[in-house]
Amino acid sequence: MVLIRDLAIQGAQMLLVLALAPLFTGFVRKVKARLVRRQGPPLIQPYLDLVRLARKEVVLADSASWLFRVIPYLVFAATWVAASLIPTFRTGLLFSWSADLIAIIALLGSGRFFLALAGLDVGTSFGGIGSSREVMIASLAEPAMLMVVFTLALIAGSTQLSTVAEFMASPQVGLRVSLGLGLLGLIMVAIAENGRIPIDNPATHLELTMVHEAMVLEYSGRHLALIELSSSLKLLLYVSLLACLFMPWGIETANAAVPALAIGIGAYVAKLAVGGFLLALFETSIAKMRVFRVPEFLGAALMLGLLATLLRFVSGSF
Amino acid sequence: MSRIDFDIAHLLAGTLVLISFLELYQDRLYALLNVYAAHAFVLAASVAWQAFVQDAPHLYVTAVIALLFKAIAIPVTLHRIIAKLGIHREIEKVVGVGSTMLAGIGLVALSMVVMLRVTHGADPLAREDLAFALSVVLLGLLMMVTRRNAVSQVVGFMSLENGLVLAATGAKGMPLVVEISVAFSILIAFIVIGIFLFRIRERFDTVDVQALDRYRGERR
Amino acid sequence: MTVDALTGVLAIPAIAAALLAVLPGYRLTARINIAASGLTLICALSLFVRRPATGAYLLVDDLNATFVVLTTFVGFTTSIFSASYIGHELESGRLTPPFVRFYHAMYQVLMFGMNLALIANNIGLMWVAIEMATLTTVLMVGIYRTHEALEAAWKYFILGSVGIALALFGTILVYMAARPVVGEGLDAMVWTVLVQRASAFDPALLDVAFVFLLLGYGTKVGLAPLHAWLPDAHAEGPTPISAVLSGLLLNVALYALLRFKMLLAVNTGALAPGPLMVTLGLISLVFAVFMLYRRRDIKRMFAYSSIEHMGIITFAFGMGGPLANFAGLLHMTMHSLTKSAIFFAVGHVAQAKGTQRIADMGGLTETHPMLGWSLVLGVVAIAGLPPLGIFMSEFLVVSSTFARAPLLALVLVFGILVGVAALFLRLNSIAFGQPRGPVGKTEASYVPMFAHLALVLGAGIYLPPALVAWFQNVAGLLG
Amino acid sequence: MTLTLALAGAAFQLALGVCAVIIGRAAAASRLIYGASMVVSAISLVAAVTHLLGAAASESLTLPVGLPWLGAHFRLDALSAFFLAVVDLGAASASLFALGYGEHEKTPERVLPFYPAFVAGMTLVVLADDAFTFLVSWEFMSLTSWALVMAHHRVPDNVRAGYVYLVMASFGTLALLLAFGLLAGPDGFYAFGQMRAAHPAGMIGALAMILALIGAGSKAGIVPLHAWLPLAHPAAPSHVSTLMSGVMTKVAVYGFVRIVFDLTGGPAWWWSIVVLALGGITAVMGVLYALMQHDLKRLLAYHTVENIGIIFIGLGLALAFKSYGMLFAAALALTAALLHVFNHSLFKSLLFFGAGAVLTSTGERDMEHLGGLIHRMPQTAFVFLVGCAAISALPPLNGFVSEWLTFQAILLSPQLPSWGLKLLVPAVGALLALSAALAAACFVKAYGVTFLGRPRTRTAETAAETDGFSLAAMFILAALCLVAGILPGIFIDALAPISTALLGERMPVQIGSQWLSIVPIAASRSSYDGLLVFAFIAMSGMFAAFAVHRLASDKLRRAPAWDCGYPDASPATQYTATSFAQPIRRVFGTVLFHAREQVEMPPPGDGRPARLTVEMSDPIWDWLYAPIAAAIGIAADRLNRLQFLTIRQFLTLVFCALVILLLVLAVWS
Repeated sequence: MVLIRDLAIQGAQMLLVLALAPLFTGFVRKVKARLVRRQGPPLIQPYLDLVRLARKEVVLADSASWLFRVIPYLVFAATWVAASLIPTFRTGLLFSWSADLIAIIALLGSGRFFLALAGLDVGTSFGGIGSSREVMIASLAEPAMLMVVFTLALIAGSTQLSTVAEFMASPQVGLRVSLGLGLLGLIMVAIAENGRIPIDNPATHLELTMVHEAMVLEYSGRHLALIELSSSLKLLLYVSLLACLFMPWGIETANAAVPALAIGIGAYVAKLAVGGFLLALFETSIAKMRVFRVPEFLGAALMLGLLATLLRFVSGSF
Repeated sequence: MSRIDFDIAHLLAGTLVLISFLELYQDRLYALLNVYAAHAFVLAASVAWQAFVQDAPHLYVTAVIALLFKAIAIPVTLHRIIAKLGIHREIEKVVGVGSTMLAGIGLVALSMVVMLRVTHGADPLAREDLAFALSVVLLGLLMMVTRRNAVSQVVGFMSLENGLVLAATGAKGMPLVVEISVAFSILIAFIVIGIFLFRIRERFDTVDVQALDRYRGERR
Repeated sequence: MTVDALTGVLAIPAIAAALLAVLPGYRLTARINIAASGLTLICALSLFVRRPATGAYLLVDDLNATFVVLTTFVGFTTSIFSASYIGHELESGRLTPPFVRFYHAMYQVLMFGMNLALIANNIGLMWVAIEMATLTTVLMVGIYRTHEALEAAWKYFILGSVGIALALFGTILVYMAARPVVGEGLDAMVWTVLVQRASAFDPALLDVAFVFLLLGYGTKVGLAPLHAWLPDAHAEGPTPISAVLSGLLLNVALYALLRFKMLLAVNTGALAPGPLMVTLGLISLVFAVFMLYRRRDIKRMFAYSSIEHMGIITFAFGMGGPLANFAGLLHMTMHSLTKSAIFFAVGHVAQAKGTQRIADMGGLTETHPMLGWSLVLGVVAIAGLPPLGIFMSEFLVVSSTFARAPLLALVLVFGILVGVAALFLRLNSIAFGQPRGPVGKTEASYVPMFAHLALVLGAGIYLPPALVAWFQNVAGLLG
Repeated sequence: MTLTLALAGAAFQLALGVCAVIIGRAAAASRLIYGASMVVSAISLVAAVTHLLGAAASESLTLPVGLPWLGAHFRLDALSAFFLAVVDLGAASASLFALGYGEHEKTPERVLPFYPAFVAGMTLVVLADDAFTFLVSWEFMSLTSWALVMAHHRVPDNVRAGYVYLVMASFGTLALLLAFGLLAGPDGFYAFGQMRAAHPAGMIGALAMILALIGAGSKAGIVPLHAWLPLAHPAAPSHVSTLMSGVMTKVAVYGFVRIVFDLTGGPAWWWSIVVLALGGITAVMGVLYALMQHDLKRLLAYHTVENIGIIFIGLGLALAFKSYGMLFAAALALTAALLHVFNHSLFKSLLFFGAGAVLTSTGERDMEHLGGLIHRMPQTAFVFLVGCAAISALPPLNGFVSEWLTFQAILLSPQLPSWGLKLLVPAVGALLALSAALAAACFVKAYGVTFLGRPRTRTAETAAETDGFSLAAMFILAALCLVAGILPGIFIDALAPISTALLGERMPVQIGSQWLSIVPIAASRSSYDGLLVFAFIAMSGMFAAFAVHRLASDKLRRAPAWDCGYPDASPATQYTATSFAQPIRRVFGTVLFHAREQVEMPPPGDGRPARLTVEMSDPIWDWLYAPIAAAIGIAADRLNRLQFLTIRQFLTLVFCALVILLLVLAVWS
């Protein structure tokens, strides 16, 4: 009985993130447009895009291999699994103990790994640019992320996301320096990982500046749809991660009744709205930086994470 | 042994050291050879004296060898060779006579210090004799390393060997002394008239060691 | 019966020498040479089963029995090798029949000298024997009559004679020291007596004596800075002689040194000979390994490696103690076998390639696989890599030293490492890489070489207990 | 029983080597030798695994060979059994691979005799139980592998590689020799049992630890002693490179663990500082070096350096915990390190096999001349991809598990009291994370440039799939990578006896835990379930595929690549390995390798192509090895003058020696 309920909730979580992801992307676009006094596309525009892409036929480059066709599914699967492990409205998900924070990072990493391979598969110069830049960014972003995770793990005494979230929700976590540093670092990483301004501009196809888009340049049709979906899943994932770690209010614990869950979902959606708005605001108020400034940006994130961890190591009071 | 015997032996040994110094002092080959002859002669005398005081007749053989072979035969042959090979008469030195002398004195002092540490259990004659013999050996070696041309080096070696014989005969009742002196005479014969000088003469025009060194290994 | 073994060891070479001096014909003389060496070896082996009583002149104990057997064995194998080697020299016209006759005679004289030196129970006799051996080798080094050969022989001769003189002076001093205790006459030069009574000798005299003996016999051992004759003599003489020099003569000289060390070890008042030997050993080692780098002549290179190993052995005996002494003896044996095997290989290589210049050889493992790989194996052995015998001795030396005197051990290890680097630097260019030089087949006698290498390999894996017991016993004697 | 079997196996391998000397040139020789060697290794592997899983008591045996009055001691305890299994697994798979690969060998008589001997050497090292036997086997292992590196001796680079290798190997052996000399003491207690009993701690132990680190580290490839490794490993035939990279470095790790955890007494806290710092540096330097390479095999060799660094980080943590008596954490760290030993031996062998297959079918090691092989050699491409994912620590494969455990160990370390460690461990953690991320980047490059894209040369275009034996070996290893990734609990439990023996503490039993997940400390704290993640990914992937093919159109059209509408130029316009690494080179290489890029731009109207040349320098070589070589050269030149003195000058030397000694006598009293 309990198992079935847990399974149901886990499934609900998976479907929820899957359903919300395009909406959130659309929401961010809308807000951005509004902020620059444009009408902007409708909120459901991403869904429409996905459907349209799915209907189109796939145009596959001659030099593409079987790997190129498998990768979209792999990437999507990895990202989705990762996203569905993040407590959004309720902790203690059934499968949460099958992978902790480190594993989630690794899952995202494998998604990126295969995407970068896809960039190289067709054998075009743009794909190469995208992949090489992507891995360069990742090689700094991942350690930074891990350092932040270390900080949180040391504070909460666990790398288990549910435990951490519950700990964060609990009163015994006060305002801590290391937490602040961690938050900052995590935000920077999130921006980099999702290819948002100032690291990368998801809206542009200006060759010299693009990273993520260059990698997936050769994709089309349903493959492209899957990739689009997984990138918006990723964005959602990061925002909900930030939410459940640093805005844990209203998140429900494992033994919560069904009505309580409604509250949880409500709180979650509200958090997403706030996060999306802040993101849009940030993006509109800043200019994109040159690619070779990115290492400095991420280096800063890494240093923040390391500093936070060090502080934790030196004494528990930080 | 009685006092007088001791003094004479002592005197002869001392003379040997003195003559070694004289050798160091020479700068002409012929003169050097003459001095060496004297060296050998004194050695013969000293050996004979030892034979007398130790009444060890076999030592007389050594004495005779020293007299005939070293004091007469060798110098004569060397004269011949010099004349034949037309070696010029100067002795090329590495360091000047003065400093050589100083070094020699230092060596004598050293040998004294080393030898006089010997406890008085060993009889004084042996000790003094050894001290002198050691200095003669060292002086001979010094001569070998400070002289450039072969004849003088040979002479240095021979006086070194004289020192050995002096020591051997001084060692009372030492067996095989005669054999050893004979062996050494053969050795010297090897050096002087032996195959090498011979070959060398037919290959190079001088026994100057540096001429040999022109054909040192690895210089190909 | 007892006398026969010793007299055999001495008489057979003497008679053979006389015989070979008169007999003509290369084949016959070569065969006689081998036969004589073989007989000598058999006599020597009989020393294991029955030990003759020690007389006033001759003596056999664990120490020199081992050495005698080693000497006669290497002498035997070398005679086999030299048969084919000299044959080739005759064909190539580098040697003429009279010289070959002279060579064979001298070879036996050399054997006689070394055996005498080893079993002499009398320091004077030992001195005479060693000098005889030295002089014979001088003659053989000069046998090619080339400028280089003559110059090498001359250098060897002069330095050797000085060494002889110094050693004699030391011997006289020992007599002087012994006389007051033992009394005049022969007894004062007899080993067995000396060792028993040495405690009462005058220490000061013994000190001086040891200094002279160390330099005198050290010259023969080839310790730096007294080594100068060694490389050229090895490089310019016939290869069998190089093998015998490295494999045996150095050992014999060192053996003499050890005897006197035992004397000093008994006497408490005398200075400890250890430090002197350790110092000389380390100097030789470090000096030799650096000299290895710039060598262009393959035989000269291995001559320097002999200096290196003599340094290690002297170091081991200088350190003293059961482990180090055992290691020293083992290293001595292994080095003789290995180094002579290497010289066998090198001799054939030089004949096959028609040169001794390292620069003119290359890819030997391809052009002459047997020779090439045996040379590689030999160098591996001489570099002290397992599973060959020298590794065991080096293992014992280093590990036992490091616990007692870490700094010395560090110097030792440094030397060994630099040596290995140098040896393999050259080996790579000789045995590997693009083949250079002539590729023709050579008729070579592999038997001696393989025999030696097999022995070294076997010893590295398994030492027969009897031998171990002997070495341990001797190591105890050496103190 | 197991011990006897293993020893018999080693003896048999040696015998095989001897046979190979005789029949080396025969046609069927390589099939025969490799087949027999494989069978023997497989049998011994089974024995070792059963011994390990059965947690059987340690067996020991003394043969009357080796050092007299001591004999050759052999012992098989949990640690040896584990490493024996690693060795045998590597050897068996390598032999299987070589059954096919060996056919391409030009000079089999230079490979066949040494290959089984090499295997035997490694086996004996892990079984040896006294210093002498250990060192003999150790150096024998180096020697045989040296001979194998010299197999293709006509290539000058190989000869140089072999030279550097042999010198470094002797250096390492001498360091170990000193370490053992220290542990054995002046009376020469060379048996490990005696050393264990003596349990030297304090200064002796510390010195021994340092020497062991130098000795084993130089064999394992710890920076800065790694210089020989990237030269020698690629130079050997590929199946030997596999053994050297995948197995021999592990034997070196065994040596370190044996000496430091077993023979010496309780560690001092600062030992771990040394090990941790070196490990971290090694991990990052190794992967950075690898990123700069475009020779496939050399790249893999540098990754061995990186993984050795990761292993040593684990060992360092274990030391730190042990020194403060936190035995449970120590067990965790040690298990992590050992598990990584096993995993690395799996995927590194797999990758080297792949490189070997590419080498045989294209004759190329240089990635810049490859590309598009996924079309030509699909199966090799697939298994190589698995290997890349595994070594890049991507879940659900095995590489991730051991790194995850290491992270868990790092997260336990704030409880360490010492300040030095408090500051160092996070930094090391950051280095570990960095190296993991960079490794992923590096293997995107390796795989993308070699197997993806369009072929850059004719040879790459006309490559053919490799033979069945090689494929079999690779598929087996790939399967093992997956199994070890999704069922890590079994392997962790198998390692428990080791930590029990060395630390007296073990990780909790994993087999029983829910859904086969692994729980290092407590479920609330951290847990990972490879099986579930795998199933989860598979399910959602299949779901996606199902949905797409149900709902979306499955029309597909082949067309020229779009590439932003640029006309498709020659394959030369693809990204190469060098250009792919350029961003990372700019970030890390400029300082570390003095990487300089020079663009040579012809003036307008000049038809010549513009060139971009990159030059880099290896700091460690320039600052450590070159000076030493120069110093030795100078010394040699100086001393060499002594060869050319005149006789008189030599006499002067003798004379001076005499006078000096006499002076010594004079001043003695």
